[in-house]
Amino acid sequence: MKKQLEMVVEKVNEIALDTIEMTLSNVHAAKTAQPGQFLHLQVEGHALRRPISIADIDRENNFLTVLFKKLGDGTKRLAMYRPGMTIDALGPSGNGFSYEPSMKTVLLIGGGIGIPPLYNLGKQLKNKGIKVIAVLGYQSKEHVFYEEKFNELGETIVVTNDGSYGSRGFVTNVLDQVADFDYYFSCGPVPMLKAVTKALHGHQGYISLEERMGCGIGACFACVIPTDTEGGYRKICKDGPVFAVNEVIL
Amino acid sequence: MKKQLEMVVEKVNEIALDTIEMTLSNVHAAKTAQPGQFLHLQVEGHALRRPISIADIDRENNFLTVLFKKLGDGTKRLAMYRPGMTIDALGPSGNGFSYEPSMKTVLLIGGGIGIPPLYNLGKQLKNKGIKVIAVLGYQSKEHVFYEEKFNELGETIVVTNDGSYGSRGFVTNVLDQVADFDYYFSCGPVPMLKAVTKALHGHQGYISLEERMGCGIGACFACVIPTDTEGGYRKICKDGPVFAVNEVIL
Amino acid sequence: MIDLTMDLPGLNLKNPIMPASGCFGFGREYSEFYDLSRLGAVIMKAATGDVRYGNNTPRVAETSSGMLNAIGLQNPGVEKIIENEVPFLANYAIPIIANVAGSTLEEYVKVALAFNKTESVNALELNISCPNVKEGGIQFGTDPDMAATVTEKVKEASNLPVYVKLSPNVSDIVGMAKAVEKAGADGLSMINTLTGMQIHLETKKPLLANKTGGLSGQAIKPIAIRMIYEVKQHVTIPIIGMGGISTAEDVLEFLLAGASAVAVGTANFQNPCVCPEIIDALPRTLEQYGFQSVLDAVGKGYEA
Amino acid sequence: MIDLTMDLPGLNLKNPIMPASGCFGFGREYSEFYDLSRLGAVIMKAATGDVRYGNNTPRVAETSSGMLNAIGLQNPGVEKIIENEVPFLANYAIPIIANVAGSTLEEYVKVALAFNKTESVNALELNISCPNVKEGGIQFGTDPDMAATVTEKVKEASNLPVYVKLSPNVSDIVGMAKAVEKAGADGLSMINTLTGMQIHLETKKPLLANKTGGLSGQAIKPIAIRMIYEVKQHVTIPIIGMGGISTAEDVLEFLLAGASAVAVGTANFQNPCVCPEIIDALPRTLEQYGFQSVLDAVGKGYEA
Ligand SMILES: Cc1cc2nc3c(=O)[nH]c(=O)nc-3n(C[C@H](O)[C@H](O)[C@H](O)COP(=O)(O)OP(=O)(O)OC[C@H]3O[C@@H](n4cnc5c(N)ncnc54)[C@H](O)[C@@H]3O)c2cc1C
Ligand SMILES: Cc1cc2nc3c(=O)[nH]c(=O)nc-3n(C[C@H](O)[C@H](O)[C@H](O)COP(=O)(O)OP(=O)(O)OC[C@H]3O[C@@H](n4cnc5c(N)ncnc54)[C@H](O)[C@@H]3O)c2cc1C
Ligand SMILES: Cc1cc2nc3c(=O)[nH]c(=O)nc-3n(C[C@H](O)[C@H](O)[C@H](O)COP(=O)(O)O)c2cc1C
Ligand SMILES: Cc1cc2nc3c(=O)[nH]c(=O)nc-3n(C[C@H](O)[C@H](O)[C@H](O)COP(=O)(O)O)c2cc1C
Ligand code: FES
Ligand code: FES
Repeated sequence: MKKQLEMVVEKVNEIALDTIEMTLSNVHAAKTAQPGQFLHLQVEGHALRRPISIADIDRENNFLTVLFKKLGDGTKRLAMYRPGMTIDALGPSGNGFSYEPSMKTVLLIGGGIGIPPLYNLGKQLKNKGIKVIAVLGYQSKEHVFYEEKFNELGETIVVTNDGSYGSRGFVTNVLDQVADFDYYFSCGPVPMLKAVTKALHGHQGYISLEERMGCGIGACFACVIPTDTEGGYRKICKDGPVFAVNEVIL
Repeated sequence: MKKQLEMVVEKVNEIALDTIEMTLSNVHAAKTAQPGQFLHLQVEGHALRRPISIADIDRENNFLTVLFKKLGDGTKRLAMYRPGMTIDALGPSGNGFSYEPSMKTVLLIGGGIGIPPLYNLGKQLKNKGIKVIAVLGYQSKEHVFYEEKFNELGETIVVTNDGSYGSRGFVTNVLDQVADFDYYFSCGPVPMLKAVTKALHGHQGYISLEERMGCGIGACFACVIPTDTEGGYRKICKDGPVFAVNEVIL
Repeated sequence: MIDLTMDLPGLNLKNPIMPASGCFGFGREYSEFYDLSRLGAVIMKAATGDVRYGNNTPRVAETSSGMLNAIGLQNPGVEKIIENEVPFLANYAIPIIANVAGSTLEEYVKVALAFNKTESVNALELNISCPNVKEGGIQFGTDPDMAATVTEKVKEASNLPVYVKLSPNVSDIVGMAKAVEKAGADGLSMINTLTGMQIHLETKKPLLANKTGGLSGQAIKPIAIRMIYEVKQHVTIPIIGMGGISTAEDVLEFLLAGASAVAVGTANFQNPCVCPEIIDALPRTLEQYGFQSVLDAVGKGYEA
Repeated sequence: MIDLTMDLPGLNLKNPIMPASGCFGFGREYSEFYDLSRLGAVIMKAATGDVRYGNNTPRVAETSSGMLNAIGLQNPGVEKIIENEVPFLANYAIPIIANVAGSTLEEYVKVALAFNKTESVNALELNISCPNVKEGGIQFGTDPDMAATVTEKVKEASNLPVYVKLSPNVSDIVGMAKAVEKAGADGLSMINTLTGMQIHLETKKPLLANKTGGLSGQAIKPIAIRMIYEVKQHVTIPIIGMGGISTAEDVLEFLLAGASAVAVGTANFQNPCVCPEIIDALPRTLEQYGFQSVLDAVGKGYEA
């Protein structure tokens, strides 16, 4: 039977502007988590849980790392949790990224707080001997995080919207600078995903989606995304958050 | 101008069953507090503040002590506050006990969590050279607190409802054992206050009242008590919580 | 031994706790958290005549002590529900209540008729109160005459007991309750959500794609208690109470107000095991306040 | 410079923030916390024809993100208010709004007439929605015809602009708003409290002596926003918005929904300085979301 998990906060760091890296420990979660899955975190005093992607998995120490942006009341509150405190979580939830050993070169395209789930994926791809290229987009210089970590995985291009670091513009501006790849994996705001899937039309890829959630387990139909124009749909919390590009309509 | 006070939690102890003694520090509050006044404490996550009487005042260290019973969600939560945390308080609020140097012997009659405000009063009376007698009623043995402290002030009779400690019964059962006194001060549940004022009819005295409060400062009319049958009233939060026995109708 | 059982039209409940319609899907997801046969009963997500996709997203928003939803009755249609979902729930030894929705009288009747086909459904909950669906601009749930008509027609069509689910968005809840009782309702279910809205400051637009949504959760509990308390004094049919329940104490408050059983909605999202946890806590809570059985407590808020 | 001013019938507001009726008494207590002349305006506690003691205690209860109150219109009567309270508030350079209540048409008119005597009151807020007062069992606030009648009579009697305060306990808030607009209301004030109840498990009785009470606070904000948004599209008179406001962001949400000014009620009890704190924060909040003035933001929730 599934259970709510009691996760212990191990570390909390502000690694970029309003961007928190939090390490949580829990045996079950660390043993079973897959890249692209998320945790559904209960923040005290809030009626709804917050879905946050798993950014890194340390199976030896039973640690999971999440990165989140201080946005509204819930994430601001979450940022105030201190080591030793516990967080009630559901998960690891949803379907993560699937990859095959046959893949040769994979392109990771992340925007802002959509970047974290790509990190653990990149690590696993590299471990399997798959070549990794990353294009990471941030608002501005002070929002940049994990650049070195991605550099360790492979060639990494950074863009900022205001040009204060790396190239200026959007991730799609630099896609033509990227070498050949056979698959892409992308996560970020919907407008970015729309632009990316359009720009990379014809390529096979996977995208990770966000939507406001109720239950986070597939029961309430809050987080659906259409698969066709005839009423077909998927639930992001259960069937996703990762989908093949041609599986859903953005 | 009045302000909300930021009070720092100094000590928290469970001194009897479900009974918490909490020491708070704040210069303004400690300098101005009078026995019988209360603090209106904001407990995180609650729409309304909790009125809690001031049980002891330490003007040297700028400490105030409050005693409260873990009853509902608010007081349970308050009991979890730890030293170093701050509490937002209004107060010291209301009118406390008034006494005159001309008083010779004073009887304190407290019931349960109504006992705390009488403690500091007793101390001040004793300092003024007024003789203090105390009758304290508790539910049962494990609810007894501050007995030694009252013993230091003067003769103290303890009763418990179930007879597990001291005499069995109610405070009114032992009033005939008490020596002569010229004033009495009483605080406790309304049924007790009714019984006390009836039993001591003819004596002069002051009682401290409780009522559910909204604003706690006299603006919302939540906490009124009639003074006559013609629509006259007092506000417990502002005109009280202490009243002369013949001032209000219980 | 505290007696948790409750006998209601069509429903022999071993305890008075059931998940509320729309907050539990068709039970599959929660069956991964606990054995559904622990529940008093289960209320399925709304069924309509045909498949519906529902509203655009975002469909939910968070509020203080509550949430707004505008799912828009997404469901596979009554036939698919009977074919694919009811058999799954029938594996558990608990009564099944089907939530019946529609945009027209005919659709309500069609759905009700369809459920006659299956042996596994024990009662209907007639959802006349979904705030996001109207006919001719008037909601079935706010006009006593329309509510009575749809109740009558569904009663005629169905061979099952019918619990009419009332909307709180009305001036006169007692009038609504009396109208549907007179029209033949076997029970009431109350309350559905209150219509609300949140405006998103970033976009300066209503946050929900549907603009308005239904407010549920602890925020609305005082309204639910008041309405049940008022209605209970004017009807003789039993009430399934809901609105902000998340603890056994909440359940007792609803029983005292006049509910004979309760449903738990939004709280499932915070804690997927909330229903069995309430069931475990309920005997001790009843005992603590001096009750030997659920039946003992029903409506006691009037008498003391 | 962000422009916080707002011109409404009878009210030249230097900022759109005022304390809500009944949550601020007649200002004396809060004047010990800050200079009341910082406020946009002040709305006094309800005035009735004669002195009223109000309901028995307990009169308030806490709920999730809110509270219930059943004060029962306790007040010294309109004459004493004019004699003792208005002069105190007149010391501050802010518009004064008098909240007018009654149990009968005649009483409303009497109170309204009385306020003609003083120069210091700038507008009336007609409280037809106090949930604890009815005539002949029907609340003025839930029947559009009665609401129109009392509005008309008070308009006839008074030489002041009249803002009618609507009750949210209705099926059709737009109908109510249109009825009072047609009857001559100069503005609307919305929303009053939702009728609720809490049952005290210890005593097994409703906690409030009056049994039911009015629900206020953050819990009701989504309902207030929805009603203002709906009404704004159907009336041309301005709306003073209220219900659960405690931050400058909340104020902006009400402006976007269609309110031209706002009142802050329950939040005063948590934080006696909440009004000046909101006034201080408002310019930055408006700027952050791209507005140069309060007027800029009013009703913008429709257009984006
Ligand atoms: C599958 C998934 C994975 C995510 N992973 C991450 C991550 O790794 N790091 C990160 O910073 N953010 C992530 N998000 C977004 C994150 O959930 C929101 O930023 C967060 O919920 C906002 O909460 P808040 O209290 O700050 O905002 P508020 O605006 O106060 O939240 C109010 C409500 O809206 C919901 N909400 C607001 N924005 C979003 C959003 N963008 N997506 C979903 N719900 C939202 C909240 O959960 C809450 O229910 C993810 C979202 C999804 C769906
Ligand atoms: C002037 C005054 C002085 C007090 N001094 C003390 C004291 O020194 N120690 C102590 O333990 N208690 C004292 N009380 C009672 C104390 O305020 C309540 O026990 C407390 O508010 C209960 O809060 P809760 O969260 O535990 O209960 P809940 O039942 O969860 O509270 C719900 C609401 O009811 C109110 N409430 C519940 N019981 C009471 C009550 N008896 N009186 C007033 N409001 C109530 C709460 O403040 C809150 O608004 C005093 C009350 C007053 C009016
Ligand atoms: C996401 C969601 C979906 C709902 N869907 C339905 C529905 O399909 N049919 C129905 O009758 N009520 C529906 N409701 C209302 C609930 O069944 C319940 O009446 C209401 O939420 C109050 O209970 P709660 O506060 O415990 O959630 C829904 C509520 C929520 C939150
Ligand atoms: C204790 C209390 C007393 C109130 N008294 C009145 C009143 O006398 N007249 C009136 O029109 N509204 C009265 N109200 C309603 C408020 O003015 C306001 O409309 C309502 O509380 C919603 O705002 P809030 O959520 O900010 O409190 C009262 C509210 C409270 C909480
Ligand atoms: S959040 Fe409930 S179905 Fe996805
Ligand atoms: S609590 Fe508001 S007047 Fe006393």
